[in-house]
Amino acid sequence: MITDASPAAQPELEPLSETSEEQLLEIAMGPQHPSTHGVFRMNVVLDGEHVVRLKPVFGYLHRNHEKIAESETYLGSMPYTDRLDYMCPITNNWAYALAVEKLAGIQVPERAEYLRVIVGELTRLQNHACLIGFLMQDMGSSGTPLMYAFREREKILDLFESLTGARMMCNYMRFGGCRVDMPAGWLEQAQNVVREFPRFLDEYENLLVSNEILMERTQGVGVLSKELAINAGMSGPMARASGVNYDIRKVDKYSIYERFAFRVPLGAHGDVYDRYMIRFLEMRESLKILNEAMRDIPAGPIVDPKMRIRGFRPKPGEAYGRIESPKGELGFYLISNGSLNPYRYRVRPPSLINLTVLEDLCIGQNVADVVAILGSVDIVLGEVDR
Amino acid sequence: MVGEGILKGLVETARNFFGSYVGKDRLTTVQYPEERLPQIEAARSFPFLVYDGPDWDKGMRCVACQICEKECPPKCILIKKSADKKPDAVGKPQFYPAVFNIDISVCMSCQICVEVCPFDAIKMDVDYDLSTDDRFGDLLLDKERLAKSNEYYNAIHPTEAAAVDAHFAEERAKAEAKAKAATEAKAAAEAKVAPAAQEQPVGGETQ
Amino acid sequence: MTQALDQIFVLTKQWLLGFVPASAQPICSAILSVVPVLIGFPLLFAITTWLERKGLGRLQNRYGPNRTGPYGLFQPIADAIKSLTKEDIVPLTADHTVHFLAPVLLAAASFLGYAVLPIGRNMVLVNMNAGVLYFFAVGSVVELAVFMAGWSSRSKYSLLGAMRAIAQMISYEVPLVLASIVAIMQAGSLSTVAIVDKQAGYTGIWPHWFVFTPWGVVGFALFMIAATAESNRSPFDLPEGESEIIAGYYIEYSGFKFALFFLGEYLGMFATSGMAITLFLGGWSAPFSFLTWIPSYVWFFAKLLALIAGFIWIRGTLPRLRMDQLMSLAWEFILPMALLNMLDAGIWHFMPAGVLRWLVCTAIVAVPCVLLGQGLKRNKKFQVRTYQFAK
Amino acid sequence: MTVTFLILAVITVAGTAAAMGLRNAVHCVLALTVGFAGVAAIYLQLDAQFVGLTQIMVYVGAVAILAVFAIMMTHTPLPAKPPTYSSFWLLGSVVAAAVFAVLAWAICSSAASTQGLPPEPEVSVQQIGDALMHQFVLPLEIMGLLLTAALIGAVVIAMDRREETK
Repeated sequence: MITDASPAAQPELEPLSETSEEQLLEIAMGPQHPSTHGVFRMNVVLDGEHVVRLKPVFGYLHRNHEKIAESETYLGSMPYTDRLDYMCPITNNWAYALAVEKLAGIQVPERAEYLRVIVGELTRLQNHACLIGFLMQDMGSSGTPLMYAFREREKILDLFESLTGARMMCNYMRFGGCRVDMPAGWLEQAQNVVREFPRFLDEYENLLVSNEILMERTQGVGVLSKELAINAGMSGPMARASGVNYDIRKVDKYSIYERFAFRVPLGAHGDVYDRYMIRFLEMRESLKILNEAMRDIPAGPIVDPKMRIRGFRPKPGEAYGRIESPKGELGFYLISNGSLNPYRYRVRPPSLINLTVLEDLCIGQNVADVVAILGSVDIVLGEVDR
Repeated sequence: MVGEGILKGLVETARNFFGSYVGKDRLTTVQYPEERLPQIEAARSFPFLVYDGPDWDKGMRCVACQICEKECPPKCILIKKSADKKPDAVGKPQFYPAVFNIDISVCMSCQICVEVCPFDAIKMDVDYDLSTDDRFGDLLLDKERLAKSNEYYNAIHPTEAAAVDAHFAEERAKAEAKAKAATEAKAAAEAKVAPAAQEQPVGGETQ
Repeated sequence: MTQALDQIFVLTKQWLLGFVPASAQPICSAILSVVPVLIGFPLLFAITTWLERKGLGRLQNRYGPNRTGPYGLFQPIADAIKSLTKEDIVPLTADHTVHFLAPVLLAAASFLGYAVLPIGRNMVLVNMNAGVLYFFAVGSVVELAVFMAGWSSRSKYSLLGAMRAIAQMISYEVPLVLASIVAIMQAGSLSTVAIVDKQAGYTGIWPHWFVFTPWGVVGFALFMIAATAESNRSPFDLPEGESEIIAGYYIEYSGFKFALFFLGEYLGMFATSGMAITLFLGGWSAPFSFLTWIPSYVWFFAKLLALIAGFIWIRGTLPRLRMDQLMSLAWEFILPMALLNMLDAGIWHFMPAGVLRWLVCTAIVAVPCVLLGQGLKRNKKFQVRTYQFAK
Repeated sequence: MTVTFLILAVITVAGTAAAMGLRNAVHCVLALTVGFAGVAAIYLQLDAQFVGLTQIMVYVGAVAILAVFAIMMTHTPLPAKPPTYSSFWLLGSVVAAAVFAVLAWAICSSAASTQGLPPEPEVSVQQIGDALMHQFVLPLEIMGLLLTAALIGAVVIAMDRREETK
């Protein structure tokens, strides 16, 4: 059950302390705060250092993405999707392309599917690596793991740049395929990065996994029960850390994911430690997918030859395309009325839905834990506020 | 034993500390103004207009069709079509943009204008160290500042530019062949029926 | 020659004093002793900020500052200019007097501890009978300055930070003092000079430092943990935990007052490190008997820099503890170990020298340390987990 | 009466007077701390190092912090505009005068002021330690036991409350 911040819900929180209302301290964490991952605010009511109530306030980064998309052409929204979850633009492109392909019934050539899987999993690698770094940063380890993560992310961003022309705002997918093919030597370069990546993961694990301070800080903190995870619509690593076996790559078998042998790690406790360990394990699985995909990639066209770039009008209808983005279920819901612009355009952002349980996770915890819990949810405000 | 994990972490950071002095793979920072990464061919920053030949105004490939203006997602392009026609690089009379402005404070470098242009007239630049102290004037690029030569385009995007040039050469050859055929046909027609020659269309203009 | 080099500062001071009349000599002597400390340690602070930024940079695979001067060496100067020219913002609702006095008191109190630190042979400002006691007494003044800063800013974050800081400093003062008691017991004096003198001898080439005994190494480790907490260094930097309460008690300070806080903090760190050196690492004495020709003050600063490097290394590696964990570490682990360590030092004192003494004393501290650690770990129920995969 | 003593005495008296006169509770505590520090400095000036340093440690380091902690925890709002003088000022000054008279009489009739000062004994920390460990070992141990009991009692009470709140 998600507790709302209405007055009716407060009496059951009262037993935490004997102190009266006046003894409580209300602080606003954010929108200017170093560890809210963007312009996000939490109105936290504290008893001593324990959280009694927490009210997330967002919308500071609202850019009217969905409404703008309704006045753009279908293709015109593609570069805007880059800016939703700016840590992983390519998976955003992918989810949107998938939705439009469903709407218009477009087939994607084999080679393009492989390319999509490769860049998608590379995105997952860099997102998870950075997330763990940010989490440690929030716990005060002066940025060392974050810098190691950035060092590796840089190599992946270099790959993105030489493939798509931009490091972050890739704008790579097109309806029915991808925009450009790999340049010469790109595949070897990517294989190199993937080959080197496990070394970094070992380094990362040495630094973090068995660290006593880290275990003490994260184990048993911010526990999300399996029931709450299901009821609140959690997805991605957040749900899997609570033991919910829900990975859209397995559930929907979208694209060509059924061809690859990869496993889905599940947590048993649903605490912050599980959430970040699940991401470690997922990176290892992503590497397996990448290795297989790079070995098997066929030659061929990269985009459906029937697709025209201008004047694209899908037939009237609706479609919901979703993928397993690094943060969870990223879905685009589109209604077409046969014109150049979508009639309705809606994003299901994983960060926003995963953020809804924040108060449940934080109540009774310490201020320091709030920061760690928020970090483990993995939010990007570009996606939360849209 | 307590402290084992902490010691492991300390060893790891120490390895990185010394590793950053010996190996380039750990210390990946590029000292930017002194060192630069090699230019990536696919890179893109802001759009520019390609012209052929020595004169930027004469050789502009843009024919003011206004497709990019329509397709641009953030609507940062402003084009005003000319009233008259001017011969382009090939010598064909074409419309040309009387005004072509791009507000690069609005442009988001998405490259859609490049993809939709049927005349290969607008391309992406790779110049990234841009800055100005004029917030309004300098960020609004006009036709003159947007114009870059085809040689420049060839230098920054060699593979792509070669394909475009080949395509143009093919087109031009086709046009010339057609023109030749037309003149020959005309000559033949003239030889046959001299009075009818005035009604013949001029070769190459039929496109 | 080496003798002269070792005593060069003492001799210079005496030579300079010869120029002033006898009646003015005490005051001139005091000035001549104090001024070098007032200049030297802030200079060390400047070097340390550079070292820390460079060192942390390398730990994190970065270059660190390298734009100001060769190897970024002028970075502290640039920082100083920046903090001096920045606007000094005082919140409207702040208690202006107290807000102003807090950084001044903090910086002043941080300097007081240096009075009893023997920096070299015959180089101590005051050879006080109760030197160690004095050191801890003036150390407690810092808490008051921290409270003043936190309270006068009228900011909720700074109040939280001040509360954390005071709770932490009080909790760790006890283990800090208890950990240092072993050295005092062994030396039989509270005077820092006497403690260093006690450690000055050599067996073969090895020095008689207290750290080379079972109780000494435990005492040193406990002292360093407590000192890290006392000086608010990572992983005990909760009072300023920048990712949680942003900067804690000095969140509302800017410009030069902020720099004063920084200075005070680093001076506190140097002072406690200096005390650790005095108590356990033989003060200014050389680590091997054949190295005694190097001047004593060089050794003191070498040891100080080594400890600072350790602080930087730890800062670059470890995440921060939480308040309750910090407290439980102090009261459940460090305090019992410190008490046990005192017992151990007593036993060491009364047992005849030999292998047996070593074995017994090592066992007395090592076994409970492991058991206590394991017990706490089991009690807290944290472990490295294994994970299942969905079929 | 040396100049140093005079300065210290002025600081001490001014500090304690300010502690009584100031309206803001925190300012009072800070002023009182100045008084404590002044007293400690007087002790040190009299070469009583142990007492002086203990005064700093206990009063400046602990008592003052305890007081500010108490103020911070209760965080009472500042009184809007308190009256400058209490309405019982007459009664108050009578009581103060009486206390002063009694103290003055006691000091004037004490042995120290009638017979002049005895020669200052040289007391080092070592001697204090020896005295505590030999002559006064039983009182010391009893005190220690009492304080330990108090400490354990405080811990038990605190732990009990935490159990309840859980």
